[in-house]
Amino acid sequence: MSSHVAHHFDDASQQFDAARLGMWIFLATEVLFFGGLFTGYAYYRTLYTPAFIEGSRHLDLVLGTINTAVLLLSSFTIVLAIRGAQTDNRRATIALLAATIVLGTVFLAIKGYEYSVKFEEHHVPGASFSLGETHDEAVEPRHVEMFFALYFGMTGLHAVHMIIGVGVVAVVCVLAWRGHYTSQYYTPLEITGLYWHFVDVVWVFLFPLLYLIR
Amino acid sequence: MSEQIVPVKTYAGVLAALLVLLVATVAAGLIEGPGLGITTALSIATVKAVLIVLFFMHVRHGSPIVRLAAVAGFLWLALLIGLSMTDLLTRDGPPATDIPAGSAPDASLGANSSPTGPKMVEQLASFSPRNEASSQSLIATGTKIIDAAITTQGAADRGQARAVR
Amino acid sequence: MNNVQLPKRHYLNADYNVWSWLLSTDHKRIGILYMISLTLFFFVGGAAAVLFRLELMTPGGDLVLSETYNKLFTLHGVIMVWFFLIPSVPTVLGNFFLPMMIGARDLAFPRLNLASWYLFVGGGLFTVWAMLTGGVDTGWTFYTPYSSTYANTRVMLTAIGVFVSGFSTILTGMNFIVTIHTMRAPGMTWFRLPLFVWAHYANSLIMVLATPVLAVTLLLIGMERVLGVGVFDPNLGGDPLLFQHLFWFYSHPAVYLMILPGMGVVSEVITCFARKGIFGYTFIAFSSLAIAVLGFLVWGHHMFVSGQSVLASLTFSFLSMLIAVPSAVKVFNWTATLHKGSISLDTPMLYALGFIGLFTMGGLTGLFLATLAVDQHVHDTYFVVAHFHYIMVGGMVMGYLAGIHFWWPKMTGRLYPEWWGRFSAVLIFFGFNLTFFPQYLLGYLGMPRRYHVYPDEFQVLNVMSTAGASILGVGYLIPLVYLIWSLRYGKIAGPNPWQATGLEWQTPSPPPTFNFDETPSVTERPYQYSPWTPQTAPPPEPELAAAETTSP
Amino acid sequence: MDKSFRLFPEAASTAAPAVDRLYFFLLAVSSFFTLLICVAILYFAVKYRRSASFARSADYGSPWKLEVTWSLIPLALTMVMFFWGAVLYFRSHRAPPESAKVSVVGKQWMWKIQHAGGKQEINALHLPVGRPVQLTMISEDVIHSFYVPAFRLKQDVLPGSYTTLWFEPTKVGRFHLFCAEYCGTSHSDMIGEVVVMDPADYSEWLQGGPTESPVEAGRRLFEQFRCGNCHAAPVRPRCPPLDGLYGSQVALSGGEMVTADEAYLRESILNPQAKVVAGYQSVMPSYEGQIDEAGLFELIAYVKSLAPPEQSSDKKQSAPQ
Repeated sequence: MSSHVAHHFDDASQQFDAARLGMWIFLATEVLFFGGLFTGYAYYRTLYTPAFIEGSRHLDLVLGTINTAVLLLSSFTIVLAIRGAQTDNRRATIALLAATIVLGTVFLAIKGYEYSVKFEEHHVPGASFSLGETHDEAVEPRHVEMFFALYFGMTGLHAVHMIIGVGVVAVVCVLAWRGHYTSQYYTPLEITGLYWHFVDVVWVFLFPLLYLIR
Repeated sequence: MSEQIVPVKTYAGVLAALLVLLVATVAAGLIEGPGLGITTALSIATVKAVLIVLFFMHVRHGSPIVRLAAVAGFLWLALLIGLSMTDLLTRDGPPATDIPAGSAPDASLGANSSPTGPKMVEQLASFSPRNEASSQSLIATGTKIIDAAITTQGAADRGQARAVR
Repeated sequence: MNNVQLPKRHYLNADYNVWSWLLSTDHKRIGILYMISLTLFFFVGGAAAVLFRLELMTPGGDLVLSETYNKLFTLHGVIMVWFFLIPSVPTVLGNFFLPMMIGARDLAFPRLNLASWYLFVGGGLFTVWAMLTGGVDTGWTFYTPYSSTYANTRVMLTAIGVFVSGFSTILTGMNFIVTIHTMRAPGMTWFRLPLFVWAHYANSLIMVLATPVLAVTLLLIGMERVLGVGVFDPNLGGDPLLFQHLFWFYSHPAVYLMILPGMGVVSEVITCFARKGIFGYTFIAFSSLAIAVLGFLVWGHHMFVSGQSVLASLTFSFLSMLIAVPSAVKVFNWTATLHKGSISLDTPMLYALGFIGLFTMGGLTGLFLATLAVDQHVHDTYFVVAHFHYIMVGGMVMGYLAGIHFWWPKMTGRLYPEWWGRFSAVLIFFGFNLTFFPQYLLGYLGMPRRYHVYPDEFQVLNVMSTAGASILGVGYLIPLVYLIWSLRYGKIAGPNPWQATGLEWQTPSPPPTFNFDETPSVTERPYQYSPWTPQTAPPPEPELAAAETTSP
Repeated sequence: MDKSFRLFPEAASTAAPAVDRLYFFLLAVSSFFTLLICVAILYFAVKYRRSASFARSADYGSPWKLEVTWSLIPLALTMVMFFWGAVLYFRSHRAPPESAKVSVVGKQWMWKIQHAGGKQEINALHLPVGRPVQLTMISEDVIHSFYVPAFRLKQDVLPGSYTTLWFEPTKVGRFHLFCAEYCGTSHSDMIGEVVVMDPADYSEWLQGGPTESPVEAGRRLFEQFRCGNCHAAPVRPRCPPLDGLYGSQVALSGGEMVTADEAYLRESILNPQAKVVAGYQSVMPSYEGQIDEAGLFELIAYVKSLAPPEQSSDKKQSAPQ
């Protein structure tokens, strides 16, 4: 019996199963947490379709696409990092976790740049919201504002999850460097991976819903 | 640890598939006209999500309960969105007596009018009130059946109401 | 029973200092922590109820101002719903007994369990502070656009408190599900689980799948209220009905959060005091799951007069009718369990039987509200108030008290005074009915809820209700007094004072820190009671207990 | 209003006796099951008390038949409740075409009511007995709910969109009008009365006091806001003409068709860009915040009265009274 097994578990396998199931249940709650916003999106997109299309035109599709690719790549690096632990390849684990952190940070940086552009263009919902001169006159600016409210709500919540994710990956990276994880025990790595992939899955849906309606 | 070790080749294959799908979804979004794009985009997103969940999140080798937990969240989200939209998509409709002559009196059933009439979402078009052939005829049929069943009772009400007067 | 002694070492005396409690990861100690905090919240919420019931003695607004009245019923609702009813049975009895019932040493994630308690108490104290120093007047339902634009009270602070404690609920639910899946003792198959565990499993599903939607809804209110970003307010392009959909997607299942665990307690108590195996075990177990799942499909019955579409109202009315079936199945099975049993009316049994009667009435009046045309009349009247109090107070609080009395000897090692127990159970039953039955009549007469002043002709029934509330208040204080008294002066209970089956009774009372000295293994289905055994002479105590006991 | 103590409310509309009948059916079913359970519990508790001696047996065999029976009976009963309730609900959502029109504006904390003839009242609604009435309701702030217990009907009054409610009073008298949806500090003061009168008394009441019909008031607003500068310009109007608009099908610039109902007219005044008529530019400014809900009702009434010149006789419903 490994020293990593807590007093109330019989063995490492039971502990691993418990941790993984716990994470999956947590992810189910996360689906519904984001789900409230997705419901709002479905609701108002149905009501204000042209305004949503208009709003989507104001987003930067190139940056959105790059960011999607960055996230998909980071999912690949973290899954390989776990594989590194499974095969007792500590160097690979550390390098790949570091790569994941870099990719996550790149994503957040690009997102931050997009936000700052939106600020300059007065696309942030609130008193100073404005669509500028170029918009289609048939749409009501207030409804485009609703699109941006949901855009900032959804991507903001996603970004908060990304920030937490980068932090958690950084912690497990340090622990991996200290040699905590072996093929016998890598539960924290596995559940960190689950979280990271989940955040990726959310983005996979956010990207077409926000950037690709036209 | 009972976890199976998946070959790097599989992971790389999944990544490649994901990136190809990303290109496909952007291309589809740029090419297709309004309306159809969202269906395609969401289908592709679903395929991508399933790939990530099955391979990267190891659900393919997971126990039944893990698979159940993975599905449950999405299923419940579908309930939330589905039943909320059942309301929104069938809500619009002008008040009863304001229907111009010639249209069905049953069109009055959705008594509330939202500030902006809902646009149809293609997949759920059958629920839309604007779609005369579906929702209104559904409600109309329901009304007729029920009316037939209660004619006698309705008559009794009227009679009683007159008697009170 | 005087020869029975407390065990020498148990979870309560394992360690004495404050930190050994505040940093404990022992599920039993955390259960006790929850019990203390819940009791505090219960009496805060109850005090508010007493105040506004006094105000309602007279039709005019002569005791408090409208602002105060509105803050009082909001305080009562928020505290009772989120800081007493939803957590009550799961966090106290579930925490304490769920691991013991399945033969585990602890919950799967003990530190998360402790974190849940901190989130709960933190959120709760924050909310109470916000509501006592400034108050909030939106009602516990936070309907928009009133809450998001018009209310001038501490909506955001209250929402933050509720938001934080929501995560406590989610973590508890997650912990329970994982524990039930992975921590069962050898031989404890799914159909050997006590029904209490089944009820908590179903309950945890709701906790995990509904609560996040409340969290995000409160977040959206915050967005609208603080940042002025329109989501629900029509003046900002929103739709207030979206709020109602999101809110009731959580809050209707939350009603089942308030009743399912109580049903679990009743299943345990009925069998023990009827000395008979439960009737229709499988049906009761699956009806819990059916209630949990169907509970998510019926939220729109809160919206029949809200402007929701007719088709949606029909759908929700139909689905709401279906949920009557699993509820009825449970009631019939409990009643059938009594048939040809060997029934003794001890305090827990009195509460449990009270639960069945009051839940039946609460459940049946739910049908009135699910019936479209009748709901058009009684929606938002005192009929609704009476209905959900029959479920929540008549159901859940009775269930909670049944459970507390049933397991009190196990938790503390001592018996409460039986005569006082029976007396207060009967008093609470009558006080409850006097308080809430007149409210059904008031509701059909048309008195709207949340009214500070009301027309004169409703006074007689309101006075009856207030009189009942004062009896009920006294009824709740009596157990508080004698249970505390029994901690020191109560008779020593011994490991199994009720001769109950179930793993939790096969270990000393109070249990040792890791619950069992040896992991038990299970060989038969639960509730192997036999009515033929003469009950006058208790069966010999298990060896286990005798070995552990010693003189004080 | 009958102020005496009572246990059952007055029934004063055509809907009320029907709802009461359903209620009594529910009451009978509920009482039966409540008594069944309570009597069974008490009987068992006494008969099978621990000290009683009888042949105790716990072997029942398979409970399947019993379980299925007591699942199906409640299911059947609830289906009766569902259909019965649905029938009445349908009826309450289908106003007779001859209903008199009344507009209701809810605001914190009062009801503002205007009759088709222009008579206005606050926190009171005078009606003739025996004639169906349809209310079109909207709120200026939060959600309210229009509730008349004696009519057994209520309907939430929403900000931003119209809801309707119809009933036919059957009894002369004064009845409570409550706001049933919690709406803030003075929620319980947002009450009024519905006064149901003999038709003769009612027409006398209608004569009293100054009235300006909603159409006239609407025309005044129309001129005040100079709507005619665009909508009624004799040569090459910049905005769609309004004559005969109400009730017609309008083609929008996006290619869709909408029915020009009250909701459409209201939206076009407050938010003209949402639905631009095909062939026109979106040049109209929003009038949001400049006209209150009562004014909107009047303006819409005026637009409704603008019949197409050739066939003005068919629009009897929207013509000024």
